[in-house]
Amino acid sequence: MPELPQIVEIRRTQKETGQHQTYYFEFDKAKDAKPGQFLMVWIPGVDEKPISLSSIGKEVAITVQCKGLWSEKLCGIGKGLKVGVRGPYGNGFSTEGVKKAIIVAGGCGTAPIRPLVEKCLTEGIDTRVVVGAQTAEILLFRKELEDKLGDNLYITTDDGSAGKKGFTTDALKELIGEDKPDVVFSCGPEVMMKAIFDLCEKEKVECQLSLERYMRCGFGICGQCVMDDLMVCKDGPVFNSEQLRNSKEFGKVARLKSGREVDLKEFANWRQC
Amino acid sequence: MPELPQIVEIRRTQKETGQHQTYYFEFDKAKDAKPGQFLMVWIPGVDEKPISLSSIGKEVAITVQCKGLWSEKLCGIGKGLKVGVRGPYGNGFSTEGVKKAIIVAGGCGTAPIRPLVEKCLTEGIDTRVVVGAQTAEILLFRKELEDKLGDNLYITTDDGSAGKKGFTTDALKELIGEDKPDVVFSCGPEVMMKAIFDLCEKEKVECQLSLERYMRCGFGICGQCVMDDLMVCKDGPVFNSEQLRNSKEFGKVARLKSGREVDLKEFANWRQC
Amino acid sequence: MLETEFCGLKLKNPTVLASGILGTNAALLKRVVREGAGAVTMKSIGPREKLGHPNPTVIEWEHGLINAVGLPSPGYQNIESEFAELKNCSAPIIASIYGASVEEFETVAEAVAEYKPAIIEINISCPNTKKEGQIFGMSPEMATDVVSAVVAKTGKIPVMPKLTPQAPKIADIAVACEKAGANAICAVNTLGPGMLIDIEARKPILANKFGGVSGPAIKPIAVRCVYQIYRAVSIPILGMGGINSGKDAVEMMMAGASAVGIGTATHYRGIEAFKLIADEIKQWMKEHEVKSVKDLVGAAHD
Amino acid sequence: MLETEFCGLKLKNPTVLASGILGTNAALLKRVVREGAGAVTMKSIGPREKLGHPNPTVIEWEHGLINAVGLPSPGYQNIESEFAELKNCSAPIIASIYGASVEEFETVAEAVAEYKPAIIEINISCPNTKKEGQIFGMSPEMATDVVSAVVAKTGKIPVMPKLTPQAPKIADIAVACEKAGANAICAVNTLGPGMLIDIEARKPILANKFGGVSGPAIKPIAVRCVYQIYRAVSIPILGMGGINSGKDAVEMMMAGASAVGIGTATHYRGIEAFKLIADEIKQWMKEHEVKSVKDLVGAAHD
Ligand SMILES: Cc1cc2nc3c(=O)[nH]c(=O)nc-3n(C[C@H](O)[C@H](O)[C@H](O)COP(=O)(O)OP(=O)(O)OC[C@H]3O[C@@H](n4cnc5c(N)ncnc54)[C@H](O)[C@@H]3O)c2cc1C
Ligand SMILES: Cc1cc2nc3c(=O)[nH]c(=O)nc-3n(C[C@H](O)[C@H](O)[C@H](O)COP(=O)(O)OP(=O)(O)OC[C@H]3O[C@@H](n4cnc5c(N)ncnc54)[C@H](O)[C@@H]3O)c2cc1C
Ligand SMILES: Cc1cc2nc3c(=O)[nH]c(=O)nc-3n(C[C@H](O)[C@H](O)[C@H](O)COP(=O)(O)O)c2cc1C
Ligand SMILES: Cc1cc2nc3c(=O)[nH]c(=O)nc-3n(C[C@H](O)[C@H](O)[C@H](O)COP(=O)(O)O)c2cc1C
Ligand code: FES
Ligand code: FES
Repeated sequence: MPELPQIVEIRRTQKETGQHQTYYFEFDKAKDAKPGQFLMVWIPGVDEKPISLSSIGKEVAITVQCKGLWSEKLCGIGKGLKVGVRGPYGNGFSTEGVKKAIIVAGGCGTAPIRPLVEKCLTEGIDTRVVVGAQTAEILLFRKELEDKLGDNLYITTDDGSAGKKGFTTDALKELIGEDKPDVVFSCGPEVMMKAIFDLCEKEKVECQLSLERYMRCGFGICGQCVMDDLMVCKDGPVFNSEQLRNSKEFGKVARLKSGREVDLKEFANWRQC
Repeated sequence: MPELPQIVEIRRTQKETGQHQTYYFEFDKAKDAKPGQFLMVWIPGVDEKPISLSSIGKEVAITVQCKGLWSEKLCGIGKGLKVGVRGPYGNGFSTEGVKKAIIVAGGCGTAPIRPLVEKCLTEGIDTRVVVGAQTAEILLFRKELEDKLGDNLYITTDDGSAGKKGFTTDALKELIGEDKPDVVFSCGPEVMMKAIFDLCEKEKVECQLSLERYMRCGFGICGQCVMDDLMVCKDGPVFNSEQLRNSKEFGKVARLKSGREVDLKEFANWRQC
Repeated sequence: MLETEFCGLKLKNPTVLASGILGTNAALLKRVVREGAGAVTMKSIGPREKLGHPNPTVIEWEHGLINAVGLPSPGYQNIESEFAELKNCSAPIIASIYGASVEEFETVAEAVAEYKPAIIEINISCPNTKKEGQIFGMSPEMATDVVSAVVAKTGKIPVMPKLTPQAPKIADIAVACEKAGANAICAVNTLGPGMLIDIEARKPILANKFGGVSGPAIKPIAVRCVYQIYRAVSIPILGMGGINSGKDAVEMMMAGASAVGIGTATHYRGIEAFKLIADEIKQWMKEHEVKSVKDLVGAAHD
Repeated sequence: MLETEFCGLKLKNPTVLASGILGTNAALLKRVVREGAGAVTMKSIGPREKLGHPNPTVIEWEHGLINAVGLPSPGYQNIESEFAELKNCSAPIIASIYGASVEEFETVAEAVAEYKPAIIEINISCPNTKKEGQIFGMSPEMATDVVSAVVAKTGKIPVMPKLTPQAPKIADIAVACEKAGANAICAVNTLGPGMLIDIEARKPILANKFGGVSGPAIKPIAVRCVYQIYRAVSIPILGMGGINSGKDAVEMMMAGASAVGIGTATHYRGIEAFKLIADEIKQWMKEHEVKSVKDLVGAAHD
């Protein structure tokens, strides 16, 4: 039970895009994790970060964008690097009772979507998936998702370099129009989450959206990741429509390391992921 | 596992002699204890003492001589008194492989002998029992032992007021002469233990003797109850012939509260039980 | 049965959320009240915006937590909205403050007093920061300086210094605080600091290396502190450190606490810890025919 | 692989019996050596015969032990026979001494030095006695007084003050000791004092009310102390407090301990704890291709 970091060695890495890499390692505690759950990943001497599981099983994986101190250390060393992991934390996506789903992934948010797609397909859920990125080069898991989903994969890029030009929300709107799903699952930048939420509300479709806040403990005690009266690390990171409907902070404000509330733009700039 | 005292209430008491009383209470941890094991019995605000179990089962009991601060508090209040108990501690007597036994009890030492007699009879062991005391009035469990043992009970008193006049060792010598047992079990003052040991050595009979030292922890860490390189609380209080044979201290010296080694007479005076 | 009074405040039960646990915003504090807390303490507020330490900052080990969150705070300048939202809270709000000098404590106290919290807790006991905290709780003289300065700025709002179990003689500190005008004592903050080393990484786990120890491991130390303080002062004590069950709470009250702080237990037992612990206290009181929690306070003293 | 050196002594492995655990007589100390200890510490010896505190004196709670044995001792006048019997012991013998004044420490040190123990440990850190112990370990000045006085009486025998984790700045105490002539530092003694209250009895459990906390609960505090001392002094450290496994021992060595004391673990793992822990250290070293325990000492420091 104690949540001490367990040191694991990165067994292999997979370059996904010019900016993203996947790191595989064994971590028994996470072998039955739910898609959407995350680990706290400690690089000794550097930092510790919450990172979604991008693959679940005997071997698990995380997929990280190289962009800052911590992730560049990870990129830089890669295979053989020893990191301390604790978790899995958070609630994860719930597929209970779902027969028909649309999954929408944006940027880094595609990481937790990978095992979710896997799960939906295994459970025989009718699954359509939208994956978006700014440009083709940084589209995650394209080949793998194409193989698995065929016609059920819809790609969007901001610049039209792959799939349809435009936002994931445009694609989602069309798909809902064609055939209403039981639920929309999504992970991506919070502005995108907000747009998806608004769309789902309008279309009267339930959604489960994965959000991000700065975290410290990861297990619901320090209060750092608070959104309204919810702890994103423990009550989330996946929230359902009802929770989001009642939220005053979703899509609007978030807290910096100091706990100071700032509007989402400022938070996103600081976060810049 | 933590050895915190558990508060139990004395359910009933039984006056055994003018000096001894038995106290019954429930203490689940001791319900399967071995005869010869003991409890640390704490009277809050008074003291904590090692006391042998004189009855084992759903209800357990201790039998105590009223003689000092602690035991007089116990006598004085009796039923309804709340005491803190921890244990059972120590090794207890071992009846493994025993077919024929002689049990010798002296004074207070009759307390742990009571459940031992019970056990031997239950296991179908051919059991002869010698019980001794200074005088008839302070002979423990006489009626009960007579009922259970009939002709196999041999009583001795120093003054001849009950049974045969003389020491328990005199009776033991006779019984060994009649029919050699596999083992002699005994508990009583250490001078008596020494005499029994010497006799058994001479007669080439194995013995298991229960000894007493001043105790603190009761579970083998503080070193207070040391005899040679043995901890009486954990390695004992029951020792076999081989252990006693190798002992330099048995029957000779013991340690006061300070840890100062004194000869047995001085220890016995201090102890005066 | 569980209703009690602390420092003139009515509490529906003696459980109080400890500072730095979940207390980052008004909404979550109110949720803790809904979950059963008799009162709640906000995360300690500092003299300016402060980021706290880098991660890892909070780690669970076998016998409790160790943390070096490092007193992150938006600063007293940025908390008006939280206080505004807390106005209609059904339980008393304790505001916790810290500083790195007597002047800083004064400044924060004066600003926070404007928002009229039920009590102002003075955190002179954080073991994981260099300049703030613990140092002021280690000597009666420094504690006196901070407490008198704060008392002078807070008007009628009761003031409650929070002490460190690391103090050489905690009862002397408490006495000094009482003399300096404190209306209650909060005891104790996290123990230590302590350190965990990951032997595979060959490094201390916390980025700050040192962190305060809380939870079950520290209960005997916390109980001793409260026991000693109770004999030394006549103001009420908010006792905390390792309380994880109703029985732990009863033990702390018997040592002398008028109310009990709950921190780490919210990890072990969930946010519902307050209701669970309050129910367990009630259950124990019923079984032992104790009519009021007030009858438990100090019961272990001769 | 496990052989090491401490303060000029050869140890077959770095595990050392802590003072006050089983160390009452020569025979039991020798048994501990047979059970695998690299060195053994005798129970602290005082200036006169002392009975210690009444029972209960040692209690196991959920996360360790709490004890108020109260430094019982036959007094230095009554220990000649034990030393005589220890002459042929195959491992180094550490004699621990205490006093209630500088003069008492001097007297005991002088007498004990006659028996030529491998090291004399100066216990200035017992938290469960009024006059003896802890007080001398709380300020650099008092520690200096005791250590210099002892050093002046003990000739070539290395001297090792044993420090309390309760010290406000333990590294300062260690530095003062080093300057006063100490040859090693022992850190730490039991934590606290702490207190356990039995809520049914409504009384502290220990007859002395207050007792020192040992075992798993105190490990993070002990590790922090050793880490801080290691940075401050250049004499070797005997690290102890909550070591229950080979991994704990490795952690303590990485913090800076040259050898590790084992106390409470003899309860959890039996008297064979020494062999078990030494084997576990060896196993870990093999798995991590560490050639000598010396390579572990201080490994967690940058
Ligand atoms: C539940 C959850 C799941 C996540 N999953 C992934 C994932 O699968 N892949 C991925 O690449 N990233 C993920 N992240 C983001 C990740 O935790 C890191 O923030 C990201 O990797 C940046 O780290 P860095 O060292 O590269 O940047 P840094 O140099 O450390 O940070 C860049 C800037 O962002 C700030 N920052 C760092 N971490 C956070 C944070 N968690 N929240 C807010 N601000 C922060 C820093 O203070 C700095 O200003 C997830 C976050 C959460 C909360
Ligand atoms: C394993 C074991 C089993 C025991 N079983 C029983 C039993 O079944 N019935 C029984 O009546 N007694 C038993 N005793 C003895 C018991 O522990 C007490 O010593 C005895 O009851 C006297 O306590 P008191 O308060 O009446 O006397 P006190 O007033 O406390 O003591 C009288 C004198 O004896 C000294 N003393 C007290 N306890 C001890 C001790 N344990 N060893 C040495 N000196 C001591 C005191 O310091 C004092 O000088 C047993 C002891 C041991 C070690
Ligand atoms: C993660 C964490 C953060 C804390 N932050 C603060 C704080 O900001 N101010 C403060 O006075 N105490 C703080 N504390 C100390 C707690 O309020 C409490 O005194 C301590 O944890 C002991 O209680 P517990 O064992 O119930 O947790 C913090 C404790 C933890 C575990
Ligand atoms: C029952 C007991 C008795 C002790 N007696 C002494 C003592 O006489 N002198 C001393 O210096 N330390 C004494 N200590 C402290 C230990 O030597 C050791 O420093 C402490 O217990 C921490 O180590 P541990 O967690 O491995 O037990 C005692 C500890 C216990 C548990
Ligand atoms: S990160 Fe600590 S509560 Fe969520
Ligand atoms: S009483 Fe402590 S070792 Fe036996």
